[in-house]
Amino acid sequence: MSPDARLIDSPFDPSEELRRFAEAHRQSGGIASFIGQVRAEEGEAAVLELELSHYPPLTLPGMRALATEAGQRWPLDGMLLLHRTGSLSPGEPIVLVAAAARHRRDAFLAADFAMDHLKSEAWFWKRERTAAGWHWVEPRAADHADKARWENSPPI
Amino acid sequence: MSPDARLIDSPFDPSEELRRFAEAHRQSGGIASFIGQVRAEEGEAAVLELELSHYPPLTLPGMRALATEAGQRWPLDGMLLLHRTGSLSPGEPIVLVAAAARHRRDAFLAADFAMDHLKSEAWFWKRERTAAGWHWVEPRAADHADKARWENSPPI
Amino acid sequence: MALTLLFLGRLQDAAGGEERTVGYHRDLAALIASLEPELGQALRSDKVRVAVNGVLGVTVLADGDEVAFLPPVSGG
Amino acid sequence: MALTLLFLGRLQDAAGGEERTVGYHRDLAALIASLEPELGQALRSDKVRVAVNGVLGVTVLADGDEVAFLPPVSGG
Repeated sequence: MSPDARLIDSPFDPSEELRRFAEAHRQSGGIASFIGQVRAEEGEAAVLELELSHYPPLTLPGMRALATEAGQRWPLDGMLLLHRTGSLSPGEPIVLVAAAARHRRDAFLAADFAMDHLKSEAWFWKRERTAAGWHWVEPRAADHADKARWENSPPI
Repeated sequence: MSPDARLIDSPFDPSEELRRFAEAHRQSGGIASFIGQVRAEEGEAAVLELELSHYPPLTLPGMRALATEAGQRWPLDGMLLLHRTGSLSPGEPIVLVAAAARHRRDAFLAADFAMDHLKSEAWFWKRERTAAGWHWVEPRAADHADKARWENSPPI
Repeated sequence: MALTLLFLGRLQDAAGGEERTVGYHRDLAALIASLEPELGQALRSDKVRVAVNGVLGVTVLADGDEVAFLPPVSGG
Repeated sequence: MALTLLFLGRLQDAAGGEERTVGYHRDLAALIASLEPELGQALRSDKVRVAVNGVLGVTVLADGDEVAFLPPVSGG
């Protein structure tokens, strides 16, 4: 399993990426994936712009290490981790994670694991612009609880 | 949440379906999905053809009820359940499940729940043709164990 | 007076076909007892569900009913 | 002799910019102590990680090093 981890600095098409990933893994029974996108909402609290910064010496190596760890935990045929950087508009994709495996549950668990760790361990910082101006997105307690699920008695 | 459940009797493009689903749910933070496909393998045991039969009076109503139940269990913005019928070739998609939600874990859980129930409760029967001829695919014990996860203490 | 029987999944092998027309029986158990012994045994398994005109759990039959025998599923 | 400091995420607000060049200090603690008190306090949080030339956990600095201050992340 050689994972495909990439930072992307302009809009990308997650469905096209998934198409290529599925075509590259025709031997797999299943592909689980997650697309995170900038919520397109109305009203005062709506996000008008999202900015994603990162720390280049650590970010991509950390994503590669995460994909490798997923491949050690579950029998995977492939793993895809794509993450945007820079300025994003409402509706644009932020992240795409996909795992291809012979068995369905391995694919689901690997994608879920990767998302929880991208959220709380990968070297990204988000700030949002709303009508009230810019503010930094702080990590949520739930993000750490989600990651902690994998430590002692991992989900089955 | 009005789910989109469909039976499809000819090859379909899961990535194109996901693109439309994501565009229809721009207000959602995340979309979790699963694509099941006919494994394209080499060798004596390779599947040459897969045939999916169903029982029309129950199959689609059952898929709709499943999507509705997922929407009652988790706050979803949308749910997509597509399932092939008829004759399939290696590499072709069999099933696409996708859940759109404000929060990542709701989307993951709903997609995982829907797949476990499609496997063990939806009215489909598979048979495979290999070099040795046709044989019926029997349900696996793991399929029932996967479904049972949701009954008493559901995954978090 | 007649019934239409549908055999889904691997039951079509036991029945030698997906569909057959048989004489009317008022009762599901009597209908099954009227079939070849091996097929009857396969249909009596508690893993086989029966739908009458698309409805599960019916055991009293009317003339012209469609009776479907549904073995354990394997979709997804 | 100098060090380049990088402030990631919300620390760039505390520092008034993403990057700054300061005089050399051999020791990370001494470097932080040389900064404005409020900024120093923010950097001393045990939630802030430090990377020197891209490596976490280094506390002894060399001339020309790039010292990055990394607050809690919020990706995905």
